[in-house]
Amino acid sequence: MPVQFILRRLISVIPVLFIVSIGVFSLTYLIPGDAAVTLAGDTATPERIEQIRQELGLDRPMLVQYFSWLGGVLQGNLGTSIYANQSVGDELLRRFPVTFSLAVGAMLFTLIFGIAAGVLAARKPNSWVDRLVQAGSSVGIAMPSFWIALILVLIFAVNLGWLPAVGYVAPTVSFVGWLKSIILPSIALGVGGASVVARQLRGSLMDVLTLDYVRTAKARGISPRAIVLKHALKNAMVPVLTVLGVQAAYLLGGTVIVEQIFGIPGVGKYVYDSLFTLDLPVVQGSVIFIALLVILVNLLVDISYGLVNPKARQT
Amino acid sequence: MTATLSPPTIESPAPRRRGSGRLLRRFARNKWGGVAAVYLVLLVLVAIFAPLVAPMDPLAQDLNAVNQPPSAAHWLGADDVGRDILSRIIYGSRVSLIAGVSSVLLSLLVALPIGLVAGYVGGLVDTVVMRLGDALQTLPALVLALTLSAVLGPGLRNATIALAIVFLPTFLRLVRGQVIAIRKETYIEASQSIGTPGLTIMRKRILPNIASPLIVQCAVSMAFALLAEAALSFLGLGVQPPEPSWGRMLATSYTYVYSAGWQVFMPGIAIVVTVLAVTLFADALRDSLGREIRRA
Amino acid sequence: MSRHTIANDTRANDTADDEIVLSVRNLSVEFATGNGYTRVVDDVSFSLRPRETMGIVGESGSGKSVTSMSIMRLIPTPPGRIANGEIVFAGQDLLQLSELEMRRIRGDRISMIFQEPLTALNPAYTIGNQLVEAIRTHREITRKQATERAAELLDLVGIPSPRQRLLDYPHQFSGGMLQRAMIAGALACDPELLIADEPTTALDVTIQAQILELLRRVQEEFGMSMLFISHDLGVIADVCDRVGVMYAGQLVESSDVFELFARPFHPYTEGLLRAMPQHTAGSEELVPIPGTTPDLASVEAQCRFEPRCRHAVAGCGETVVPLETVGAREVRCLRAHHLELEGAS
Amino acid sequence: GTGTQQQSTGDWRTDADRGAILRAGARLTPAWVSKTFDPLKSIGGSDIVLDRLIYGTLTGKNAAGQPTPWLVESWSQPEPTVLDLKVRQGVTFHDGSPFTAEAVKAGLDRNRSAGSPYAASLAAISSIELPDANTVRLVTSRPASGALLLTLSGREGLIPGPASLADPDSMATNPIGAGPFQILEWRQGESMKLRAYPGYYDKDQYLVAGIDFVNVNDEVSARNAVLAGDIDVGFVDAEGVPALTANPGTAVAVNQSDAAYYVNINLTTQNPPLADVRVRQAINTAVNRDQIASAVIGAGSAPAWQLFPQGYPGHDPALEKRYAYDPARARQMLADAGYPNGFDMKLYAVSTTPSITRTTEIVAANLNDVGIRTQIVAGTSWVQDYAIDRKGDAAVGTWLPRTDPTLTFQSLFGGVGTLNVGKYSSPELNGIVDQAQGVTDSAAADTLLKQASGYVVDQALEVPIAYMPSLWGYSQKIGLRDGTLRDHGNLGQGLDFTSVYVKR
Amino acid sequence: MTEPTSDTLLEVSGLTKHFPVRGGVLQRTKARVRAVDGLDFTVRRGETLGLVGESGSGKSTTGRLVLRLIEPTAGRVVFDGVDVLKLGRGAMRDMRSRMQMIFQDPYSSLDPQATVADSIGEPLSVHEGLRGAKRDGRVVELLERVGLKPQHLHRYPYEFSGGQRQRICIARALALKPDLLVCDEPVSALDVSIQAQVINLLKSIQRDTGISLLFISHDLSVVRHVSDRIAVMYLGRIVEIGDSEQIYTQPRHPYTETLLSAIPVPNPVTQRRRERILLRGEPPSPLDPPSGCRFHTRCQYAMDVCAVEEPVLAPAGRGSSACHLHDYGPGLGGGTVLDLEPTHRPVPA
Ligand SMILES: Nc1ncnc2c1ncn2[C@@H]1O[C@H](COP(=O)(O)OP(=O)(O)OP(=O)(O)O)[C@@H](O)[C@H]1O
Ligand SMILES: Nc1ncnc2c1ncn2[C@@H]1O[C@H](COP(=O)(O)OP(=O)(O)OP(=O)(O)O)[C@@H](O)[C@H]1O
Ligand SMILES: [Mg+2]
Ligand SMILES: [Mg+2]
Repeated sequence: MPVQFILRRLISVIPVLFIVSIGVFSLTYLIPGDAAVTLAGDTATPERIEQIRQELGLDRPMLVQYFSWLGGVLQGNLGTSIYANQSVGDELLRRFPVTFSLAVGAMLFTLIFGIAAGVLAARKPNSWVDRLVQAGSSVGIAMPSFWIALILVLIFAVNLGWLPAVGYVAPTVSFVGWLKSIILPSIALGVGGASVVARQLRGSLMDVLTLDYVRTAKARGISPRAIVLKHALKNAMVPVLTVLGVQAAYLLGGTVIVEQIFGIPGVGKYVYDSLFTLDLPVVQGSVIFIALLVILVNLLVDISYGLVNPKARQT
Repeated sequence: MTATLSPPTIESPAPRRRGSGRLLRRFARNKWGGVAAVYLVLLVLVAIFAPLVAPMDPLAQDLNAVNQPPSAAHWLGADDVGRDILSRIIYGSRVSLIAGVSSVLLSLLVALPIGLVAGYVGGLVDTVVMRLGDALQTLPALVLALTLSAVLGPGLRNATIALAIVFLPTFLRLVRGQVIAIRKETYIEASQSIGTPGLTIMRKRILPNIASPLIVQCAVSMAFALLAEAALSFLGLGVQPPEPSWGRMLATSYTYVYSAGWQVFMPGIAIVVTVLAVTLFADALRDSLGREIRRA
Repeated sequence: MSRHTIANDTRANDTADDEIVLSVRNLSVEFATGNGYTRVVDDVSFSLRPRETMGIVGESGSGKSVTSMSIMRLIPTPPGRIANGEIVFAGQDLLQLSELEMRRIRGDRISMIFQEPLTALNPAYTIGNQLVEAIRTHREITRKQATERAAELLDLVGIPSPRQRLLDYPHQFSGGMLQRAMIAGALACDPELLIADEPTTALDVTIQAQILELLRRVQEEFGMSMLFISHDLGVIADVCDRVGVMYAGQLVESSDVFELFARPFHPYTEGLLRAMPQHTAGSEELVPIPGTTPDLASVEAQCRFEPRCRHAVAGCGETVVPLETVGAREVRCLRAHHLELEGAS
Repeated sequence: GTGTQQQSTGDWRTDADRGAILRAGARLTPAWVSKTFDPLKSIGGSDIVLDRLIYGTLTGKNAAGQPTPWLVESWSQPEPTVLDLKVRQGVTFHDGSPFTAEAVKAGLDRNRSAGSPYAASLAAISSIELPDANTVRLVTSRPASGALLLTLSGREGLIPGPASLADPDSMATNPIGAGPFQILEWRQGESMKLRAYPGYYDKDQYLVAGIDFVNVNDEVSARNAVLAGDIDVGFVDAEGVPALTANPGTAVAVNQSDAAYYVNINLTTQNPPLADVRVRQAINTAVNRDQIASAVIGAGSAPAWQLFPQGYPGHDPALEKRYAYDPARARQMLADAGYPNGFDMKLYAVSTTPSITRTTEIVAANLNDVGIRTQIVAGTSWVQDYAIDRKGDAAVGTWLPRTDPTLTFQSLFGGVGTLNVGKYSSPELNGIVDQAQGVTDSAAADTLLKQASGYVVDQALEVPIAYMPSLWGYSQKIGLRDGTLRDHGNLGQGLDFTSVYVKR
Repeated sequence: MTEPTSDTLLEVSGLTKHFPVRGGVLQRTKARVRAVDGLDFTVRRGETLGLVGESGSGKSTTGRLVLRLIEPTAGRVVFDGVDVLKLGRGAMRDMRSRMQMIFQDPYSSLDPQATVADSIGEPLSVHEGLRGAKRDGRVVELLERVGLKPQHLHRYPYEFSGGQRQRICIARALALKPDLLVCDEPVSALDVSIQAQVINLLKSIQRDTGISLLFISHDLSVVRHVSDRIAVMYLGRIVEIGDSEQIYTQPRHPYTETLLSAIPVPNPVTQRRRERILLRGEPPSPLDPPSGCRFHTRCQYAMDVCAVEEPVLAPAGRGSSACHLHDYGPGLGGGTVLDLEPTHRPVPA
């Protein structure tokens, strides 16, 4: 039963999240130095720094800090940014749509190009299309996303001037502006995923196309097109879904670097900035947040297994 | 030769080739795998003999040649403090290889025994190990690597450790998954029915049979390590200046996309080609090993 | 000997045009292997009359499936290719048809069922969906009508409460029911010929008996011809009118089923019969065929059974052996005329 | 700073689109700007840029480094320890309440209160009196110098309105100042929209109806944004100059700034050689300033030989080229100091910004050349590692002089201060600085400041490297009021928005 | 059922294995697969006991339980007077050398990465500590015993055909000269011609060594050929056990009769004359076996009592049968089911 299945998955998330929270907290605790130093400015005396530490509660024992933080997290309070003096949770929610735009853009790119290329390649193995897809996807996987970003900026923003080089426009402000602002970063993020999906889909499609039920479909006179698009694709998507789950996590990681390059105020940039300013509540909050996102994506993947695989729906 | 028959007719001399000979021949059949292997061997040689291969000292600054485009003196141009880019790319291969190889080995060293035991013994051990792995995997690799590097401090060694930790869940899962799959094979049951002790089964029956996918995964992870090292260096958490690393070179060149655009390409191409080679190598390896498994 | 041949050729020609549903002539199929092509089906000829069940029996790898797949033109190309031969169905050579024309025949005039019912149906779609698709591929009727027909078909093959069962996924069916559903799909368009490739091998004997019964019944009802492939001589003896025995890619013998079992012409057929446990009483030794089947990549044109043949004499392994017509039977053995072989007890 | 790139523009009176919104790039991430605009929380580099537009400052500062009137109309010094500020008439806060001497006193008292980040820089003020309705009298503990007026052109001179002071938390979203602009919309890390305050006293001081700040992370992003037309003006780096000048729609303004690259030295005995003045002098001699300035920092840069640039109080021409680049001599000096084989040291880079990294790499190479084996540490929390934990021997960074030059000496070499890693303190230098703080006469003060500068150079307490140019990329849609694009001198203090308008 | 005597090698009683099926939100056991549900049988020295039954009837599970490769839910396994289930780790390991197993799939029962010498040598090195040439010497002897050649010693499994692999497995099982060999469908994956080779090999080994065989197969004709006695399983229970020839010619349980009738005889003349009994419906799930007699849902002779009362294995002829027909209804009284006239057959409930 799907509801039971989802419930079970949700419950299994709890220990994972707990471990993550401990891990994240102790990791950030281990980061040398703290925000008090940076906050105090360059004229600060050690006494002043100590005072700020006390104000921020950074001088308490780690366990005390952890449980007070966890208590907050459980009540939906991810703490307050040391610099910006704002709720980390609010800020994350405000930034989430930005990163979400990017992630969806990149996912769309991944899916559309990945699936199209995978299907084209698998339909005619060893044809020039297949070779092109194979070569293209190999290179696509090998290219670091930040390098793609640099080159895209060079071509489309600087030389051609078609798309902005930096910045993010909210869709509520200007839809076209929003679209323009996420195209390049989405592509930079999506190329790797599209390549992985294309390769995976090509492989699994070719595997599926050798399976018995495809032979059955052929023996029933069903057209090759329907065989690939109806019979094979749905089943070949099972391993692709796994890959997509991994890619989604990978993509969220990639936003750190791509948002940095494109100056996009999303969650990834929030993490990056906070790591360098040692804004620990932000680091902790946003890393937990990202972990939650990844878990959510995996949950979605698990549920979508049920869509393509009726067997999974039952158990 | 006429039909190959089973006893009593078989008389063909039994070739006592261990798997590797067959493997090599099959590997060589894959054209791109071969090219990749040759490239990687060359790369390793170049990295080892960098002082002999590099035309210049990678650290020698020539402030008169700052951001000089490719020329007879500097084949790939000079960087922002006038260092020879070619020489730096050559020396940079050391960093990439060290980061790639050692992070994977380190991770494997930890994951292999744990995964073997978790997969073979199952039960609580397995649950605990897998939950830890799950938790580690909920963090995107780059975020995890970034956070770990921030904790450990920048530098090649720490970046390598961070990457090794990032790889842990992947290897754990792979080893455990493979062990569980192989544990179901009849030949394991056969060994158990003989009374072979668990440790011996793990060592002599399971380990050799999970080696192939593991080797392939190592190659795949190595490709990822190359990319991740570049990303960390790009973000300033990798190798410390003035040591050359491809990621760092790219980060530096980012500043000069307008005035010295070629600088963006050189280290980028080095990364892409090397990652590509490792990936193709892994593919070819998977294919040749795969056949081995399938036929068996 | 040559007289026999001529006489029988004439007989064959008499019936050829209107009496024969399917005629496979000199079919050879090759697969690309590491070095060049390996011929896995070599010069196979047989024909099927209306309402007749022709069995093909042989050990694993003897080329039974490849032969049947060739008739449907489902050999994966590459690596496979039909190197030679004709497959005449209802007066036209299937090998000359375009892919589109061939597709119109598949599932409509020739249907096929397979060995492994669990994998032969798409796990991602309901039984009903797949039946409806099978019908609507060849018949221009509405989805509703097709669903109606699908339910009728399920009922026909003996699946209780067919209308609900249409909504089930393959994994909700047992092996026997799946094979019934497969048969329903194969009957969807009232085919002239049903090819059954080891349809009961994966099933328990009790289920096998049900399925064989079902096949016999629907063949009667639909008036089809059937090409029935099996490695089990017992099953062949049960359902076939005529039988062809394959060994290492070649048809070594074909004959009326009673004659074949009563008195095999080929030593291999004899060997198979003698190796069956039913052949002997419990205490007696079975009589195996020594050795194993040859590696097709390295067989040559001479008799392929010679290394394992207890009747082989000097010279057997050196001459190319043609398929020879002896009365209404055919055999591929140099010594066929000299051997008095043992049949089923 | 002075604009070096001139542009032939028309007359702003006819050309300027007074209803236009200017789009400017700025760093708006939490590291650079705090969420609240409470002056006491103004710590990020971009805060002052926004604060100044919202609050205005009591005084201004001109290109020559001299104080100019702003919200304070004029000043006088009836006694050496008394400074009378005349509050400008007709100025109102954004809520309409008048900008009064009382409000100024309240603001200043808050700014100099204990716990305020400006307590030190306003320490000279012993009390504030209100002799009449329009005058704020600052009574100082020492004779007041011009430096105090300059100080009031910085964060110390930000005066929130009484309504804001009554509820400091409200300054997070609704700061009430007397400055030319009000906040329309604020998205941290993303954008800040300012709109002209209709009640601002001088209609012609600012020529735009509003400023939309867009976040740009760094010089490269800013340059790209200018090139792509996303913003009209933004800070760029030397590498951006060729692209911006080559592009027909954009230009670059190069201003000199007071900021400089320098090597901060950990003056403890942790690494004994560094405690030896001869070694420090050798280090100074080993660094190739000219090359760094020209080849590495590029346009608008000049080698630095002392703390303050030319034109800044305390700059002494005589100190120029004191330690001219001479590796052979440096090696000799090291040998003389007893280190013929050099020694090891750890050099921190304060950020991963390309120019810092580059400078660090060259300095390290220079030092290696003379036998000082230098290991670079970058990309770490240098404040913690270097400044707090004192793990390193030196750090390459940028130095932004305080508005009051004496404070510069105090924070760098006055015994406290984070950047005074070794907590160095010299009675001689302290004496000179104390004296300078008490001198009213600016000429006398300058002499003392020069003396202090000289002491720092003599003792080689740091290694000044090069002055940073302040580079602005801007779109040709922008008109320049006097043909120059001015900024507020110190790097990161922002553009002087009075100098620009949007062309019709 | 035969009473245990001194020449009883293996005595199994009440052997039961229920596999838990987890489900629900908390992954609690929500059902149990009753794979094996209370088996009693014995194997004498030198005898072959055949175990037949349809797929899923619990044959393999029984084999594993006997060798203690899985722990039973209940029951006793006494091997040569020793209660196997009570043995500690070390004693169990020693015991393993006395009972060995060969498996159905010759392709997966050999480690693809191990040479023939390694595979066959494994029991020798584990139990006798043999290494190197000494071990190889013994392996060669074994190879020759199963009809392979010394030069096969260092080859890998993929170089062998299915029949040859099965020979290697037999060699491995014989290495320690066990008293009992459990053969789990050893020939099901092989072609007829090869099947006969392997069966003959097993029989000749039994003749030479006096080893006991527990021969598992779904093919009643193969089982009949090799076995002295046969046990017929249905849904985890033995429905009939007895002398091989008697089971074949005079079945005393309707299921045995059905099974026999379903096996096609390779002779068209006889095959087409035989009476066929077609089972009704589908095999029930071992998760929820039918009440009373487990076969009653498909039995053509089923009576009311069959759905209620579970028949026990009671002596019938030279064996035992668990069927109510022997005491209820027409009352066969231990006679063969074949004696039932179709017209006299009771109407199924
Ligand atoms: N796709 C393929 N590629 C290469 N070789 C193939 C392929 N399909 C079949 N063959 C080869 O053709 C030969 C005949 O195979 P076929 O499947 O017809 O045997 P079969 O008689 O049906 O055997 P079985 O009883 O195992 O089904 C075998 O040697 C097989 O290896
Ligand atoms: N490890 C297991 N976990 C859960 N269920 C199991 C397990 N092993 C076997 N079963 C179930 O126990 C029942 C009996 O299985 P077993 O393998 O003993 O049957 P079998 O008679 O050997 O069948 P086959 O002829 O298919 O080999 C089956 O329903 C099977 O699904
Ligand atoms: Mg087949
Ligand atoms: Mg079994």
